[in-house]
Amino acid sequence: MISKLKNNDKLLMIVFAILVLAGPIILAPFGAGYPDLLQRFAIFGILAVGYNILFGLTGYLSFGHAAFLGVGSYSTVWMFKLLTMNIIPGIILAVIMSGLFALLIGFITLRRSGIYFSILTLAFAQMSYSLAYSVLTPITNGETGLQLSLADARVLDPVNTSGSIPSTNLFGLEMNDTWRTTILGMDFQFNVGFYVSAFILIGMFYLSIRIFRSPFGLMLRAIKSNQNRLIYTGINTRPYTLAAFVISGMYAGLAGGLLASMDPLAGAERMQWTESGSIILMVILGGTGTLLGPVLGAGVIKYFEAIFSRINENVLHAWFDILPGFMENAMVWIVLPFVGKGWQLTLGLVFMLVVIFLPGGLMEGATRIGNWVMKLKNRGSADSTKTSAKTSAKSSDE
Amino acid sequence: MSVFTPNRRGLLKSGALIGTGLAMPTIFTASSVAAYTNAPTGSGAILGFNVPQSGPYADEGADELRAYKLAVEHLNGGGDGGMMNTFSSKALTGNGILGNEVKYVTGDTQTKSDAARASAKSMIEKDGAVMITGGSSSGVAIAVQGLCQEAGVIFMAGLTHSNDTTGKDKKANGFRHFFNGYMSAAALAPVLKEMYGTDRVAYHLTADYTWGWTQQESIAAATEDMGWQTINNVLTPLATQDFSSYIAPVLNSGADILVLNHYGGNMINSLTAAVQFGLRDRQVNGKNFEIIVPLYSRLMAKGAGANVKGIFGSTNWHWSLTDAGSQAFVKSFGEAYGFPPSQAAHTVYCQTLLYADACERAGTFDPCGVVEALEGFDFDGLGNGPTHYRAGDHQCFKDVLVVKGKENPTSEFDLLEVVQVTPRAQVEYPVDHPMFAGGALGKCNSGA
Amino acid sequence: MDAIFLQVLNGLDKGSAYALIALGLTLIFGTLGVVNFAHGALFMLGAFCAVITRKILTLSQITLDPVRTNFLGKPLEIRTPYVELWWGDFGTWMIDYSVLLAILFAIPVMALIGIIMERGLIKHFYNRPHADQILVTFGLAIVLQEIIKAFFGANPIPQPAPASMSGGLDIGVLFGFAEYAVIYPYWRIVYFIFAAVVISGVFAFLRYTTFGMVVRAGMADRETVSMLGINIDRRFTIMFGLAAAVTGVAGVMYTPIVPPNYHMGMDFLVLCFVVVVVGGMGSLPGAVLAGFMLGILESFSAMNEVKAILPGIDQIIIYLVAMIVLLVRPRGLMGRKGVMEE
Amino acid sequence: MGILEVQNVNKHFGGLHALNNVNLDVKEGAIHAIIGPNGAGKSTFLNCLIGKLAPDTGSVMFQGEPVLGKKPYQINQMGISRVFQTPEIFSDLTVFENVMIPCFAHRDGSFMLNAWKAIKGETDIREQADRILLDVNMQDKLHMNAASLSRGDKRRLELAMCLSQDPKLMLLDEPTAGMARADTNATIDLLRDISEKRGITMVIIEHDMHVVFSLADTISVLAQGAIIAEGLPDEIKGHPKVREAYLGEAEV
Repeated sequence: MISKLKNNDKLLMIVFAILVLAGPIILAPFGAGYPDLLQRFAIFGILAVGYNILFGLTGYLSFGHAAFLGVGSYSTVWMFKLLTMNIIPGIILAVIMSGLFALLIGFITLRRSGIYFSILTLAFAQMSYSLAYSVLTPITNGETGLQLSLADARVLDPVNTSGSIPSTNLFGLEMNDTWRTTILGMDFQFNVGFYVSAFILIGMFYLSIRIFRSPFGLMLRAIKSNQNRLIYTGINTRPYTLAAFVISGMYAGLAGGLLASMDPLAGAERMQWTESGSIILMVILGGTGTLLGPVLGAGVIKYFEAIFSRINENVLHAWFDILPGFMENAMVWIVLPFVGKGWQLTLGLVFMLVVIFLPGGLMEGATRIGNWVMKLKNRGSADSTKTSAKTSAKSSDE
Repeated sequence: MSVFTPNRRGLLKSGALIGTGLAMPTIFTASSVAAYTNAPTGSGAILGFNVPQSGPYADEGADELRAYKLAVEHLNGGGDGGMMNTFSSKALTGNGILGNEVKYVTGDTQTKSDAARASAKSMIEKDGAVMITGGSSSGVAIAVQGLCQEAGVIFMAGLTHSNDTTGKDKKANGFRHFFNGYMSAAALAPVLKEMYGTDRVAYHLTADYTWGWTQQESIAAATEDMGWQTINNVLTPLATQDFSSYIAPVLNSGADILVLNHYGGNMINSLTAAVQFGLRDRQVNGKNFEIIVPLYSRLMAKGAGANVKGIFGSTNWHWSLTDAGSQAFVKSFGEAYGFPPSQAAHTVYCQTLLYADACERAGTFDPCGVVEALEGFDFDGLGNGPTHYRAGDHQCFKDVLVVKGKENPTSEFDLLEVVQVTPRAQVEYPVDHPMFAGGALGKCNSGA
Repeated sequence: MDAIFLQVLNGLDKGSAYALIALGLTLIFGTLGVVNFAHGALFMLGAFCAVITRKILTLSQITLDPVRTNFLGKPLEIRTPYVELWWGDFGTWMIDYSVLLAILFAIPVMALIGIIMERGLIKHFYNRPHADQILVTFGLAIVLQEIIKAFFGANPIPQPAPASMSGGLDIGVLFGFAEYAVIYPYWRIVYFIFAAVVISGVFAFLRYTTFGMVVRAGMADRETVSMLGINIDRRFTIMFGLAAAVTGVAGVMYTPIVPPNYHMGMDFLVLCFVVVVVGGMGSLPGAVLAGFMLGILESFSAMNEVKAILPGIDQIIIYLVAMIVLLVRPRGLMGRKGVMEE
Repeated sequence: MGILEVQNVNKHFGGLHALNNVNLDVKEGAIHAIIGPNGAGKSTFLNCLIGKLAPDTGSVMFQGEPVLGKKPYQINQMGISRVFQTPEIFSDLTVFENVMIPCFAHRDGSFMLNAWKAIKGETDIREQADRILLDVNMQDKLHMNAASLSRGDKRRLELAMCLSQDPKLMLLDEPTAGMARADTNATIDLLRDISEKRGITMVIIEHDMHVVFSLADTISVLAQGAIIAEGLPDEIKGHPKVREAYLGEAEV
């Protein structure tokens, strides 16, 4: 199955689209089926897919992508304040602004490679963060973050007399509209904002497949493999890396714009180096250079942040209800340090375990499970060797 | 619209099968045609406790969480009732809120606006929280307050000291019990005048973000009114660890007062550096050099250790107060956890009680009803003397404590001593005071 | 003039902290080529060695005060440290000097932690991509700091300098300034001297011992050295232990300047990477030079006169300098060619 | 007028005069070998030709166009490709992809933002790559990872990559270094074949005199940074200066 997906992009797209669109149903049993988290999954998925175009393909490790996320968010919120609550102009501006910003930063930082490039991007992002937090407060509203207010102009929108801030919308379709239903005791929420993000994610995923399979993508992979050879093969690598940098910066800007569209606030923390770090971790955790991995990694990290941090003693007691009293308490005592305020401990452990046992990230785990299932399946059939040989030959075509 | 309680074990099993063993839909909203967001349906009222559990303010968050748990226990009729017994309003009877058992969910703000909003959103969307409360910084409080306004739930702010929370960023659905920068300044000024005289030259170090600016503005205005001169105001980056390069220029600046408009780690580090540079042993203009920390908390005092001795500041509440309300709270908190509560714990406990009481008096959880019940509400017995929730900006007005670092602490919690309780009249200001101008409450939003 | 002189002192002081941390990191990152995101955590662990030492020294016998009561109306507990009970004034002296005693505690502990880290984890990552190294060491850093948080809480824990070193020295008089014009805290002077000693010690060790020579050769060309039949791996393990110990004592000595909390490692992490890279990958003198340079520039940028011209410059100075240095000198101040460039 | 004309090239490294007034005239279609003892400046010279190093003085003209001052990729786009001493290939990519890249570079120039096209649809490039791999007898290793090739195969792959660009001039740095005699002979045949069939001019740097004398049309001898002799193989064989330069070296 996995190897089939690897070779058949159409099938991969269809499976991916179905999984994403059915997100609210699939994730509900895991307690993650509510709009905010679903939106985050989709949006950070976009971010990670975009980052993977730079890091996964060219191997350039940028520590500054959070800056583009922030630029996108600020641009979008400003559009909401000045122009209209329709998300389209905001998102367009977010992509353009982050693209321009990426062009500027990329133009300077891509003069260096390796760790020097990483530190340069880090320096840019940290400067953006520090300034956004303090000196640039008139534009960014500093510590509090840029928020909407009743007094905003919104020149394209009708005059607002409701006394509350209008919600973000897509031609009247409000982002926070949610259709809820309860089936078999499970609460399912189908949210407009999520589906907007999801369709964009699917589109962006498709774009990333196109890039991966294009001559351009091949050149980017060649840069990662042996930049020297590429130069002596008559390729000017700088525009390639710059293009990849700008594209992935625009992805980040898009994600930032979407974040602001779902929740109209842009905070400076979005630009901090730790945010850039977590984007990197998403991609590595999922599997660098794989198509699905980054989306998976983004999901896992956001899931930990949203769900593990919110498990408290009461929830644990409810879980271990089934056990006799003293064992229940013992289990709660054992598990408690790893959830709630200890959620980061668990996340750290997951990072370590994944990288130690699954060097290729979660995608490698999936592949291994896939191969293992294949083996089990093939054990009975006579032509098993043939099939597996075929698949392995095929998968090297990747 | 039936409320369906799922078979938790069954869910757990299926969850484990899929590989994570996580299943947590414990709270269910039944009705989508309710009159307001997350209306409780008789199975319990969900409160969302959104506090910092990671990051520099995690200890403060932990203390807030303790107080919240205590408040929930008391509201549901457990424990000794704490301040419910001394509270002037008697609407609360210990059977939850409006007959609904009080339940709660917790989240981690990480002291980041983004994370705090995400956490609050999940409480509203997933857990069906009807009220959000907590936080340990103004940026977070303002961000979450904005969210609650849009989502149509009540926000009861935790520790937030910026003028903006009930100033230019005030919101109809948001309420603050904690005091603010202006009140700190108004309370401190008379004491400083008495202690240090009217002929002083002050040097300000200010954390370079909105809270720092508003506090500096307030303190400078109040001290200049009584004749002090503000010689300099230096903005320091939030990320500063070693403040030596900001402290050193103070030495020969001609100033004889240093005001540290810092909070948390910033304050601990700047005060440590200031004392290390011998500022307190200096004589300038023929007077002893003095340091002032306008906003104090016990955790900060603990972090700065012996350096806080004799240094003046203000605080919202302190456990050594002897009124009946404070004593009742300290007793029940102390017996439950073994140490006295911090001011953060106190303010969030009060906020929870005030919210519950407002619901009872309004007869509904509807935010608009609650807003109406809280606006202009006068009460007593929650530790700060007679208190007024002003309708115009949702700020509480009450006495403010001026404290000083204790010279001979008897335990690790006994770090501050109350110098003066500044009466409420002295710290009041008009709703349209220029430091609070620029925002509008808007209308209450009940979400439906 | 005295203001500038003071900022130079501040810069040297900050610089010695940066240089010490960067020295440790450059041994691991600049030479072994491991992107060690747990380096900040090592600094933090070092600082907590001081906390632990103090905790141990102040383990107390609890007696109840017959008269006074605590906040709940129960008899007040009075704590008397055992060391004071046993040894009297010597015990008090030990508590007073706990930061210095903590160095004795921190060196073996941190070296051991470093060696365990290298043997148990890092060793398997020498030939893995940098991305993997980042993920595993970042995970380790989180785990370490969460463990510290679980035991010591999130609040900073004050560690006073010994009483005899808590005052200030009128250092200005020595340089011809007026009396009381330039008073500098004793402890910061101690920190600077300490840093100078440790840095020279590490340099001397690498320069004049056979061990150091082999390691330096190994840094330059690992394959050749291992072909000579020298067990370079074992030496790298020891290097890791050395780096951890250096970073650890830097942390111990830093505690009176900035009270340690569990998060301090992350706060220093980015900074020390910047210092190492600005100094140039693989160059020990470069790291030290960059540490002092950034420390001094950071101090100057905090001056009111400078801030008046360029508001907010102190927020970004480190990164601005890093950028300029890297754009002008592709491999940092003293970097070697070919180290970590792909 | 040769295809490549080098005039008065000088290069200093600190005090070392690595190249001293080097002149070279390579005729179109010829195989021109540069020999010389270790440290004679052969690699430095080659690096100057491909833009890796900038000479202090002098000029290098390729088909009448100046080469110096151009970036390596521009020099390559002029029609000069280089085979390195240790094979430089894209080891993370498959053999087929390795060959496709120079094909693209040849067709699309130094940069093209063709992110929307699919490689699968590039039939002409794929056919060209197939053909070239057939030429170097590697068609059975199409989908292997380049890293897993044997050393000889890596060399052949690099050669194939250069050939796929249809270069006018190839610079080869010890193309047979470290090869067994049989492989060396195969390589000699291959190179001669390429030269004859495609008419590609070659500049070869080589230690192995067997290779040099089997292949070269013209030989230049470099010693201590200067050309000390130039001529047909037979002339070089007996040249006294060459003997002097190689004194003590077993090969001659």
